[in-house]
Amino acid sequence: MRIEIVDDVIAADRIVAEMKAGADGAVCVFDGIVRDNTRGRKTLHLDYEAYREMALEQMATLAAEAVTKYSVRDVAIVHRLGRLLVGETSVLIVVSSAHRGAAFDACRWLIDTLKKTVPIWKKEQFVDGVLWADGEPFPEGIVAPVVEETRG
Amino acid sequence: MRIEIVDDVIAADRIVAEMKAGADGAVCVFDGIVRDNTRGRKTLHLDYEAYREMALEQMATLAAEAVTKYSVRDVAIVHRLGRLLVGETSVLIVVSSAHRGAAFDACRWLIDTLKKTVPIWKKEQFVDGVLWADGEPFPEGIVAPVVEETRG
Amino acid sequence: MRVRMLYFGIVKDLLGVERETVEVPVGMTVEGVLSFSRLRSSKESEIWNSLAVAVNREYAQRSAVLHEGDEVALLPPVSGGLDRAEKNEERQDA
Amino acid sequence: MRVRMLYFGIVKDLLGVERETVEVPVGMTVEGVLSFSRLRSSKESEIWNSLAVAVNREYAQRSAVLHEGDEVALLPPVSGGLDRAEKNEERQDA
Repeated sequence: MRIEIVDDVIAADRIVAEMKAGADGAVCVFDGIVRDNTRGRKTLHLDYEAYREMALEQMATLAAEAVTKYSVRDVAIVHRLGRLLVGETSVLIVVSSAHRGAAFDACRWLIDTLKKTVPIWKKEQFVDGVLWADGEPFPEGIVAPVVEETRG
Repeated sequence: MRIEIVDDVIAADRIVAEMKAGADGAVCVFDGIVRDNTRGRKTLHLDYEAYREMALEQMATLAAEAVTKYSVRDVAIVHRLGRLLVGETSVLIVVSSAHRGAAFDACRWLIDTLKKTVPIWKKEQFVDGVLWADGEPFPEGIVAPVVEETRG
Repeated sequence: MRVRMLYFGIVKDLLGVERETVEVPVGMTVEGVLSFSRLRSSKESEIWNSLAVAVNREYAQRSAVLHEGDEVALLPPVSGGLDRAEKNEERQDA
Repeated sequence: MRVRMLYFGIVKDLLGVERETVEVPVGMTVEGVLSFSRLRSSKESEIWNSLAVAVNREYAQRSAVLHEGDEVALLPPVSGGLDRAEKNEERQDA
Protein backbone atom coordinates (compact mmCIF):
# COMPACT_ATOMS: atom_id res chain seq x y z
CA MET A 1 0.00 0.00 0.00
CA ARG A 2 1.14 3.48 -0.81
CA ILE A 3 -0.08 6.13 1.62
CA GLU A 4 1.36 9.60 1.21
CA ILE A 5 0.78 13.23 1.96
CA VAL A 6 2.89 15.35 -0.37
CA ASP A 7 3.62 19.05 -0.76
CA ASP A 8 4.29 19.00 -4.46
CA VAL A 9 2.73 17.79 -7.71
CA ILE A 10 1.33 14.24 -7.50
CA ALA A 11 3.09 12.07 -10.09
CA ALA A 12 -0.07 10.22 -11.08
CA ASP A 13 1.47 8.42 -14.06
CA ARG A 14 4.26 6.87 -12.05
CA ILE A 15 2.01 5.95 -9.14
CA VAL A 16 -0.56 4.22 -11.36
CA ALA A 17 2.19 2.35 -13.24
CA GLU A 18 3.70 1.11 -9.99
CA MET A 19 0.35 -0.18 -8.76
CA LYS A 20 0.01 -2.82 -11.50
CA ALA A 21 0.95 -6.46 -10.99
CA GLY A 22 0.42 -9.67 -12.93
CA ALA A 23 -2.59 -10.80 -10.92
CA ASP A 24 -4.50 -7.58 -11.69
CA GLY A 25 -7.15 -7.34 -14.37
CA ALA A 26 -8.54 -3.97 -13.37
CA VAL A 27 -7.20 -0.70 -12.06
CA CYS A 28 -9.63 2.00 -11.00
CA VAL A 29 -8.27 5.50 -10.53
CA PHE A 30 -9.93 8.50 -8.93
CA ASP A 31 -8.22 11.78 -9.69
CA GLY A 32 -9.64 14.75 -7.77
CA ILE A 33 -8.72 17.97 -9.51
CA VAL A 34 -9.21 21.63 -8.61
CA ARG A 35 -12.30 22.90 -10.36
CA ASP A 36 -12.50 26.47 -11.66
CA ASN A 37 -15.64 27.23 -9.67
CA THR A 38 -17.75 26.28 -6.69
CA ARG A 39 -21.44 26.73 -7.31
CA GLY A 40 -20.62 29.19 -10.07
CA ARG A 41 -18.24 31.29 -7.96
CA LYS A 42 -14.91 31.54 -9.79
CA THR A 43 -12.00 29.85 -7.97
CA LEU A 44 -8.43 31.22 -8.11
CA HIS A 45 -6.75 28.54 -6.04
CA LEU A 46 -7.18 26.27 -3.03
CA ASP A 47 -5.01 25.96 0.07
CA TYR A 48 -5.03 22.53 1.69
CA GLU A 49 -3.92 21.88 5.24
CA ALA A 50 -4.00 18.72 7.33
CA TYR A 51 -3.49 17.31 10.78
CA ARG A 52 -0.73 15.49 8.99
CA GLU A 53 0.18 12.62 11.34
CA MET A 54 -3.44 11.76 12.07
CA ALA A 55 -4.43 12.09 8.40
CA LEU A 56 -1.71 9.61 7.42
CA GLU A 57 -2.85 7.16 10.08
CA GLN A 58 -6.47 7.49 8.96
CA MET A 59 -5.53 7.02 5.32
CA ALA A 60 -3.55 3.88 6.15
CA THR A 61 -6.47 2.52 8.14
CA LEU A 62 -8.89 3.19 5.28
CA ALA A 63 -6.58 1.50 2.77
CA ALA A 64 -6.27 -1.60 4.93
CA GLU A 65 -10.04 -1.66 5.49
CA ALA A 66 -10.67 -1.41 1.73
CA VAL A 67 -8.34 -4.32 1.00
CA THR A 68 -10.17 -6.49 3.53
CA LYS A 69 -13.69 -5.32 2.80
CA TYR A 70 -13.50 -5.54 -1.01
CA SER A 71 -10.76 -8.16 -1.44
CA VAL A 72 -8.74 -5.93 -3.74
CA ARG A 73 -5.02 -6.54 -4.14
CA ASP A 74 -3.56 -3.10 -3.49
CA VAL A 75 -4.50 0.50 -2.74
CA ALA A 76 -2.71 3.83 -3.09
CA ILE A 77 -3.94 7.06 -1.51
CA VAL A 78 -1.93 10.21 -2.10
CA HIS A 79 -3.13 13.65 -0.98
CA ARG A 80 -1.39 16.92 -1.72
CA LEU A 81 -1.27 19.90 0.67
CA GLY A 82 -0.49 23.58 0.17
CA ARG A 83 -1.59 25.84 -2.66
CA LEU A 84 -3.18 24.14 -5.68
CA LEU A 85 -4.20 25.78 -8.93
CA VAL A 86 -7.16 24.96 -11.14
CA GLY A 87 -6.62 21.63 -12.91
CA GLU A 88 -4.10 20.28 -10.40
CA THR A 89 -4.65 16.96 -8.61
CA SER A 90 -5.38 17.22 -4.89
CA VAL A 91 -6.02 13.56 -4.26
CA LEU A 92 -5.25 10.41 -6.19
CA ILE A 93 -6.72 7.03 -5.29
CA VAL A 94 -5.68 3.90 -7.15
CA VAL A 95 -7.12 0.43 -6.58
CA SER A 96 -5.72 -2.68 -8.26
CA SER A 97 -7.74 -5.86 -8.32
CA ALA A 98 -8.28 -9.08 -10.22
CA HIS A 99 -11.83 -7.93 -10.96
CA ARG A 100 -13.36 -4.64 -11.94
CA GLY A 101 -16.39 -4.64 -9.65
CA ALA A 102 -14.26 -4.75 -6.53
CA ALA A 103 -11.88 -2.11 -7.90
CA PHE A 104 -14.73 0.35 -8.56
CA ASP A 105 -16.46 -0.32 -5.25
CA ALA A 106 -13.29 0.05 -3.19
CA CYS A 107 -12.20 3.21 -5.02
CA ARG A 108 -15.56 4.86 -4.51
CA TRP A 109 -15.76 3.85 -0.86
CA LEU A 110 -12.26 5.21 -0.27
CA ILE A 111 -12.89 8.68 -1.68
CA ASP A 112 -16.32 8.91 -0.02
CA THR A 113 -14.94 7.88 3.36
CA LEU A 114 -11.76 9.95 3.06
CA LYS A 115 -13.84 13.05 2.49
CA LYS A 116 -15.75 12.46 5.72
CA THR A 117 -13.10 11.24 8.11
CA VAL A 118 -9.54 12.19 7.13
CA PRO A 119 -8.50 15.46 8.83
CA ILE A 120 -7.72 17.63 5.81
CA TRP A 121 -9.25 21.05 5.12
CA LYS A 122 -9.29 23.42 2.21
CA LYS A 123 -9.57 27.18 2.04
CA GLU A 124 -11.00 28.41 -1.23
CA GLN A 125 -9.66 31.62 -2.74
CA PHE A 126 -12.34 33.05 -5.02
CA VAL A 127 -11.98 36.13 -7.20
CA ASP A 128 -14.15 37.91 -4.65
CA GLY A 129 -13.21 36.45 -1.28
CA VAL A 130 -11.78 33.60 0.72
CA LEU A 131 -13.60 30.85 2.60
CA TRP A 132 -12.93 27.62 4.48
CA ALA A 133 -14.84 25.04 2.46
CA ASP A 134 -17.76 23.49 4.30
CA GLY A 135 -16.98 19.91 5.09
CA GLU A 136 -19.52 17.16 5.14
CA PRO A 137 -20.81 16.49 8.65
CA PHE A 138 -18.77 13.89 10.54
CA PRO A 139 -20.34 10.41 10.55
CA GLU A 140 -22.12 9.35 13.72
CA GLY A 141 -19.67 7.75 16.07
CA ILE A 142 -17.07 10.40 15.43
CA VAL A 143 -19.16 13.28 16.72
CA ALA A 144 -21.63 12.51 19.47
CA PRO A 145 -24.76 14.68 19.50
CA VAL A 146 -23.98 17.98 21.23
CA VAL A 147 -25.41 18.32 24.71
CA GLU A 148 -26.34 21.98 24.81
CA GLU A 149 -26.44 22.20 28.61
CA THR A 150 -22.74 21.65 28.90
CA ARG A 151 -22.10 25.12 27.58
CA GLY A 152 -23.37 26.60 30.79
CA MET B 1 -15.09 12.64 -26.93
CA ARG B 2 -12.18 10.42 -27.80
CA ILE B 3 -13.14 7.08 -29.32
CA GLU B 4 -10.32 4.97 -30.64
CA ILE B 5 -9.32 1.45 -31.55
CA VAL B 6 -5.54 1.18 -31.65
CA ASP B 7 -3.03 -1.50 -32.59
CA ASP B 8 -0.26 -0.35 -30.32
CA VAL B 9 0.34 0.58 -26.66
CA ILE B 10 -2.36 2.83 -25.18
CA ALA B 11 -0.75 6.07 -23.98
CA ALA B 12 -2.85 6.27 -20.83
CA ASP B 13 -0.92 9.17 -19.28
CA ARG B 14 -1.39 11.46 -22.25
CA ILE B 15 -5.03 10.51 -22.74
CA VAL B 16 -5.93 11.16 -19.10
CA ALA B 17 -4.06 14.48 -19.13
CA GLU B 18 -5.92 15.62 -22.23
CA MET B 19 -9.28 14.78 -20.67
CA LYS B 20 -9.01 17.41 -17.91
CA ALA B 21 -10.59 20.85 -18.16
CA GLY B 22 -11.23 23.70 -15.72
CA ALA B 23 -14.82 22.76 -15.02
CA ASP B 24 -13.83 19.24 -13.87
CA GLY B 25 -13.52 18.26 -10.24
CA ALA B 26 -13.28 14.52 -10.76
CA VAL B 27 -11.74 12.17 -13.26
CA CYS B 28 -12.49 8.46 -13.00
CA VAL B 29 -10.28 6.08 -14.95
CA PHE B 30 -10.77 2.41 -15.65
CA ASP B 31 -7.68 0.64 -16.88
CA GLY B 32 -8.26 -2.96 -17.97
CA ILE B 33 -4.99 -4.88 -17.95
CA VAL B 34 -4.05 -8.37 -19.01
CA ARG B 35 -4.07 -10.65 -15.98
CA ASP B 36 -1.58 -13.48 -15.61
CA ASN B 37 -4.30 -16.09 -15.18
CA THR B 38 -7.94 -16.93 -15.79
CA ARG B 39 -9.45 -19.01 -13.03
CA GLY B 40 -5.98 -20.09 -12.04
CA ARG B 41 -4.91 -21.14 -15.53
CA LYS B 42 -1.67 -19.33 -16.42
CA THR B 43 -1.99 -16.86 -19.30
CA LEU B 44 0.85 -16.20 -21.77
CA HIS B 45 -0.85 -13.52 -23.87
CA LEU B 46 -4.18 -12.47 -25.34
CA ASP B 47 -5.09 -11.77 -28.95
CA TYR B 48 -7.87 -9.23 -29.43
CA GLU B 49 -9.84 -8.87 -32.63
CA ALA B 50 -12.83 -6.68 -33.46
CA TYR B 51 -15.48 -5.96 -36.03
CA ARG B 52 -13.64 -2.70 -36.16
CA GLU B 53 -16.06 -0.32 -37.90
CA MET B 54 -19.05 -1.53 -35.90
CA ALA B 55 -17.08 -1.51 -32.63
CA LEU B 56 -16.10 2.13 -33.19
CA GLU B 57 -19.70 3.08 -33.91
CA GLN B 58 -20.90 1.23 -30.79
CA MET B 59 -18.23 2.88 -28.63
CA ALA B 60 -19.18 6.33 -29.91
CA THR B 61 -22.84 5.62 -29.20
CA LEU B 62 -22.04 4.45 -25.66
CA ALA B 63 -19.92 7.53 -24.98
CA ALA B 64 -22.69 9.87 -26.15
CA GLU B 65 -25.24 7.94 -24.08
CA ALA B 66 -23.06 8.20 -20.98
CA VAL B 67 -22.67 11.97 -21.36
CA THR B 68 -26.44 12.37 -21.59
CA LYS B 69 -27.42 9.79 -19.00
CA TYR B 70 -24.95 10.85 -16.28
CA SER B 71 -24.39 14.52 -17.21
CA VAL B 72 -20.63 14.11 -17.29
CA ARG B 73 -18.52 16.54 -19.31
CA ASP B 74 -16.40 14.23 -21.42
CA VAL B 75 -15.64 10.56 -22.09
CA ALA B 76 -12.72 8.72 -23.68
CA ILE B 77 -12.86 5.04 -24.68
CA VAL B 78 -9.75 3.49 -26.20
CA HIS B 79 -9.45 -0.23 -26.95
CA ARG B 80 -6.36 -1.98 -28.20
CA LEU B 81 -6.33 -4.94 -30.61
CA GLY B 82 -3.73 -7.55 -31.48
CA ARG B 83 -1.42 -9.42 -29.15
CA LEU B 84 -1.22 -8.14 -25.57
CA LEU B 85 1.11 -9.35 -22.87
CA VAL B 86 0.43 -9.68 -19.15
CA GLY B 87 0.24 -6.22 -17.54
CA GLU B 88 -0.62 -4.35 -20.74
CA THR B 89 -3.74 -2.19 -21.03
CA SER B 90 -6.44 -3.56 -23.33
CA VAL B 91 -9.05 -0.90 -22.64
CA LEU B 92 -8.91 2.55 -21.09
CA ILE B 93 -12.02 4.48 -20.11
CA VAL B 94 -11.77 8.03 -18.79
CA VAL B 95 -14.69 10.13 -17.56
CA SER B 96 -14.34 13.79 -16.60
CA SER B 97 -17.03 15.48 -14.59
CA ALA B 98 -17.69 18.31 -12.18
CA HIS B 99 -18.71 15.76 -9.57
CA ARG B 100 -17.31 12.41 -8.54
CA GLY B 101 -20.55 10.44 -8.25
CA ALA B 102 -21.41 10.95 -11.91
CA ALA B 103 -17.83 10.19 -12.97
CA PHE B 104 -17.83 6.83 -11.15
CA ASP B 105 -21.31 5.85 -12.32
CA ALA B 106 -20.64 6.70 -15.96
CA CYS B 107 -17.25 4.95 -15.98
CA ARG B 108 -18.70 1.78 -14.50
CA TRP B 109 -21.68 1.78 -16.83
CA LEU B 110 -19.37 2.24 -19.81
CA ILE B 111 -17.11 -0.73 -19.08
CA ASP B 112 -20.05 -2.95 -18.09
CA THR B 113 -21.96 -2.09 -21.27
CA LEU B 114 -18.91 -2.20 -23.52
CA LYS B 115 -18.19 -5.73 -22.37
CA LYS B 116 -21.68 -6.85 -23.37
CA THR B 117 -22.31 -5.01 -26.62
CA VAL B 118 -19.13 -3.87 -28.40
CA PRO B 119 -18.02 -6.48 -30.96
CA ILE B 120 -14.53 -7.29 -29.71
CA TRP B 121 -13.26 -10.77 -28.88
CA LYS B 122 -10.22 -12.18 -27.21
CA LYS B 123 -8.39 -15.46 -27.66
CA GLU B 124 -6.48 -16.54 -24.58
CA GLN B 125 -3.14 -18.26 -25.01
CA PHE B 126 -2.50 -20.31 -21.89
CA VAL B 127 0.65 -22.29 -21.13
CA ASP B 128 -1.37 -25.41 -21.95
CA GLY B 129 -3.71 -24.39 -24.75
CA VAL B 130 -5.61 -21.68 -26.56
CA LEU B 131 -9.25 -20.68 -26.17
CA TRP B 132 -11.69 -18.02 -27.34
CA ALA B 133 -12.75 -16.34 -24.09
CA ASP B 134 -16.40 -16.86 -23.21
CA GLY B 135 -18.25 -13.62 -23.60
CA GLU B 136 -21.11 -12.56 -21.42
CA PRO B 137 -24.47 -13.39 -23.03
CA PHE B 138 -25.80 -10.57 -25.21
CA PRO B 139 -28.44 -8.41 -23.52
CA GLU B 140 -32.06 -9.09 -24.47
CA GLY B 141 -32.99 -7.02 -27.47
CA ILE B 142 -29.73 -7.84 -29.21
CA VAL B 143 -30.35 -11.58 -29.36
CA ALA B 144 -33.93 -12.75 -29.63
CA PRO B 145 -34.66 -16.12 -28.00
CA VAL B 146 -33.66 -18.89 -30.38
CA VAL B 147 -36.54 -20.65 -32.04
CA GLU B 148 -35.30 -24.23 -32.23
CA GLU B 149 -37.69 -25.30 -35.00
CA THR B 150 -35.98 -23.07 -37.53
CA ARG B 151 -33.02 -25.42 -37.60
CA GLY B 152 -34.49 -28.28 -39.24
CA MET C 1 -29.34 -11.56 -54.53
CA ARG C 2 -25.93 -11.39 -52.90
CA VAL C 3 -24.98 -10.52 -49.34
CA ARG C 4 -21.56 -10.12 -47.78
CA MET C 5 -21.01 -12.42 -44.79
CA LEU C 6 -18.48 -11.66 -42.03
CA TYR C 7 -17.53 -14.21 -39.34
CA PHE C 8 -15.81 -13.40 -36.06
CA GLY C 9 -14.17 -15.18 -33.16
CA ILE C 10 -15.04 -18.83 -32.79
CA VAL C 11 -17.55 -18.69 -35.66
CA LYS C 12 -14.73 -17.87 -38.04
CA ASP C 13 -12.86 -20.95 -36.77
CA LEU C 14 -15.94 -23.20 -37.03
CA LEU C 15 -16.63 -22.16 -40.63
CA GLY C 16 -12.97 -21.99 -41.62
CA VAL C 17 -13.50 -18.70 -43.43
CA GLU C 18 -13.42 -15.04 -42.40
CA ARG C 19 -15.61 -13.38 -45.02
CA GLU C 20 -17.43 -14.39 -48.18
CA THR C 21 -20.13 -13.26 -50.55
CA VAL C 22 -23.10 -15.61 -50.76
CA GLU C 23 -26.11 -15.85 -53.05
CA VAL C 24 -29.41 -15.97 -51.12
CA PRO C 25 -33.07 -15.91 -52.20
CA VAL C 26 -34.91 -12.57 -52.19
CA GLY C 27 -36.79 -12.20 -48.88
CA MET C 28 -34.16 -14.11 -46.91
CA THR C 29 -34.19 -13.26 -43.19
CA VAL C 30 -31.44 -13.03 -40.60
CA GLU C 31 -32.73 -16.27 -39.13
CA GLY C 32 -32.44 -17.83 -42.57
CA VAL C 33 -28.77 -17.06 -43.14
CA LEU C 34 -28.01 -18.06 -39.58
CA SER C 35 -29.59 -21.51 -40.12
CA PHE C 36 -27.77 -21.82 -43.42
CA SER C 37 -24.40 -21.06 -41.82
CA ARG C 38 -25.11 -23.43 -38.96
CA LEU C 39 -25.87 -26.29 -41.35
CA ARG C 40 -22.67 -25.56 -43.27
CA SER C 41 -20.54 -25.74 -40.15
CA SER C 42 -18.65 -29.00 -39.89
CA LYS C 43 -18.74 -29.03 -36.09
CA GLU C 44 -21.80 -28.71 -33.88
CA SER C 45 -21.39 -26.07 -31.15
CA GLU C 46 -23.45 -24.46 -28.44
CA ILE C 47 -22.28 -21.14 -29.79
CA TRP C 48 -24.98 -21.08 -32.49
CA ASN C 49 -27.61 -20.54 -29.82
CA SER C 50 -26.00 -17.40 -28.47
CA LEU C 51 -24.90 -15.49 -31.58
CA ALA C 52 -25.93 -11.97 -32.39
CA VAL C 53 -26.26 -10.85 -35.97
CA ALA C 54 -25.41 -7.40 -37.27
CA VAL C 55 -26.72 -6.13 -40.59
CA ASN C 56 -24.77 -3.18 -41.96
CA ARG C 57 -23.05 -2.75 -38.57
CA GLU C 58 -26.19 -2.64 -36.47
CA TYR C 59 -27.60 -5.42 -34.32
CA ALA C 60 -30.53 -6.96 -36.17
CA GLN C 61 -33.50 -9.03 -35.07
CA ARG C 62 -33.85 -12.61 -36.31
CA SER C 63 -36.90 -11.63 -38.37
CA ALA C 64 -35.18 -8.79 -40.25
CA VAL C 65 -35.30 -9.19 -44.04
CA LEU C 66 -32.04 -8.84 -45.96
CA HIS C 67 -31.40 -6.77 -49.05
CA GLU C 68 -28.98 -6.98 -51.96
CA GLY C 69 -25.49 -5.92 -50.87
CA ASP C 70 -26.12 -6.10 -47.12
CA GLU C 71 -23.15 -6.73 -44.84
CA VAL C 72 -24.21 -9.51 -42.47
CA ALA C 73 -21.94 -10.32 -39.50
CA LEU C 74 -22.24 -13.32 -37.18
CA LEU C 75 -21.06 -12.27 -33.73
CA PRO C 76 -20.32 -14.61 -30.84
CA PRO C 77 -20.83 -13.16 -27.33
CA VAL C 78 -18.29 -10.34 -27.04
CA SER C 79 -15.37 -10.33 -24.63
CA GLY C 80 -13.64 -6.99 -25.02
CA GLY C 81 -11.95 -5.27 -22.15
CA LEU C 82 -10.50 -7.32 -19.38
CA ASP C 83 -11.93 -8.89 -16.30
CA ARG C 84 -14.56 -11.49 -16.84
CA ALA C 85 -17.59 -10.70 -14.70
CA GLU C 86 -17.42 -12.29 -11.28
CA LYS C 87 -20.89 -13.71 -11.77
CA ASN C 88 -19.67 -15.61 -14.77
CA GLU C 89 -16.54 -16.65 -12.95
CA GLU C 90 -18.47 -18.10 -10.02
CA ARG C 91 -20.81 -19.98 -12.27
CA GLN C 92 -17.93 -21.56 -14.13
CA ASP C 93 -15.95 -22.35 -11.01
CA ALA C 94 -18.91 -24.14 -9.54
CA MET D 1 -2.15 18.74 34.48
CA ARG D 2 -1.19 19.99 31.05
CA VAL D 3 -2.53 19.02 27.63
CA ARG D 4 -1.38 20.08 24.19
CA MET D 5 -4.14 21.71 22.14
CA LEU D 6 -4.12 21.79 18.31
CA TYR D 7 -6.57 23.89 16.27
CA PHE D 8 -7.32 23.40 12.58
CA GLY D 9 -9.14 25.16 9.78
CA ILE D 10 -11.70 27.72 10.84
CA VAL D 11 -11.20 26.93 14.56
CA LYS D 12 -7.62 28.11 14.27
CA ASP D 13 -8.89 31.37 12.77
CA LEU D 14 -11.59 31.79 15.45
CA LEU D 15 -9.13 31.29 18.30
CA GLY D 16 -6.29 33.18 16.63
CA VAL D 17 -3.81 30.49 17.61
CA GLU D 18 -2.64 27.22 16.03
CA ARG D 19 -1.37 25.26 19.01
CA GLU D 20 -0.86 25.84 22.71
CA THR D 21 -0.30 23.99 25.95
CA VAL D 22 -3.03 24.54 28.54
CA GLU D 23 -3.38 23.70 32.21
CA VAL D 24 -6.58 21.77 32.96
CA PRO D 25 -7.96 20.14 36.11
CA VAL D 26 -7.39 16.40 36.59
CA GLY D 27 -10.44 14.48 35.33
CA MET D 28 -11.15 17.01 32.56
CA THR D 29 -13.19 15.53 29.68
CA VAL D 30 -13.15 16.20 25.95
CA GLU D 31 -16.48 18.00 26.41
CA GLY D 32 -14.84 20.16 29.08
CA VAL D 33 -11.96 21.44 26.94
CA LEU D 34 -14.35 21.96 24.06
CA SER D 35 -16.60 24.18 26.20
CA PHE D 36 -13.57 26.01 27.51
CA SER D 37 -12.28 26.74 24.00
CA ARG D 38 -15.70 27.83 22.86
CA LEU D 39 -16.01 30.32 25.70
CA ARG D 40 -12.55 31.67 24.88
CA SER D 41 -13.46 32.27 21.25
CA SER D 42 -14.15 35.91 20.53
CA LYS D 43 -16.70 35.14 17.83
CA GLU D 44 -19.74 32.90 18.13
CA SER D 45 -20.00 30.34 15.33
CA GLU D 46 -22.17 27.43 14.35
CA ILE D 47 -18.97 25.46 13.84
CA TRP D 48 -18.69 24.60 17.55
CA ASN D 49 -21.69 22.30 17.20
CA SER D 50 -20.11 20.21 14.50
CA LEU D 51 -16.51 19.75 15.64
CA ALA D 52 -14.84 16.42 16.16
CA VAL D 53 -12.13 16.04 18.76
CA ALA D 54 -9.10 13.80 18.43
CA VAL D 55 -7.06 12.73 21.44
CA ASN D 56 -3.60 11.48 20.55
CA ARG D 57 -4.61 11.32 16.88
CA GLU D 58 -7.72 9.24 17.34
CA TYR D 59 -11.30 10.45 17.28
CA ALA D 60 -12.55 10.67 20.86
CA GLN D 61 -16.00 10.70 22.42
CA ARG D 62 -17.15 13.79 24.29
CA SER D 63 -17.09 11.85 27.56
CA ALA D 64 -13.47 10.70 27.23
CA VAL D 65 -11.26 11.72 30.16
CA LEU D 66 -7.96 13.44 29.38
CA HIS D 67 -4.56 12.61 30.80
CA GLU D 68 -1.38 14.56 31.40
CA GLY D 69 0.45 15.20 28.12
CA ASP D 70 -2.46 14.30 25.82
CA GLU D 71 -2.54 15.86 22.36
CA VAL D 72 -6.06 17.21 21.88
CA ALA D 73 -7.09 18.45 18.44
CA LEU D 74 -10.26 20.36 17.56
CA LEU D 75 -11.30 19.38 14.06
CA PRO D 76 -13.94 21.13 11.94
CA PRO D 77 -15.78 18.97 9.40
CA VAL D 78 -13.13 17.79 6.96
CA SER D 79 -13.01 18.78 3.30
CA GLY D 80 -10.12 16.90 1.73
CA GLY D 81 -10.19 15.69 -1.84
CA LEU D 82 -12.19 17.60 -4.36
CA ASP D 83 -15.78 17.60 -5.37
CA ARG D 84 -18.19 18.62 -2.69
CA ALA D 85 -20.95 16.01 -2.45
CA GLU D 86 -23.87 16.77 -4.74
CA LYS D 87 -26.25 16.38 -1.81
CA ASN D 88 -24.52 19.21 -0.03
CA GLU D 89 -24.43 21.27 -3.19
CA GLU D 90 -28.16 20.98 -3.72
CA ARG D 91 -28.95 21.88 -0.16
CA GLN D 92 -26.82 24.99 -0.36
CA ASP D 93 -28.15 26.06 -3.73
CA ALA D 94 -31.71 25.83 -2.47
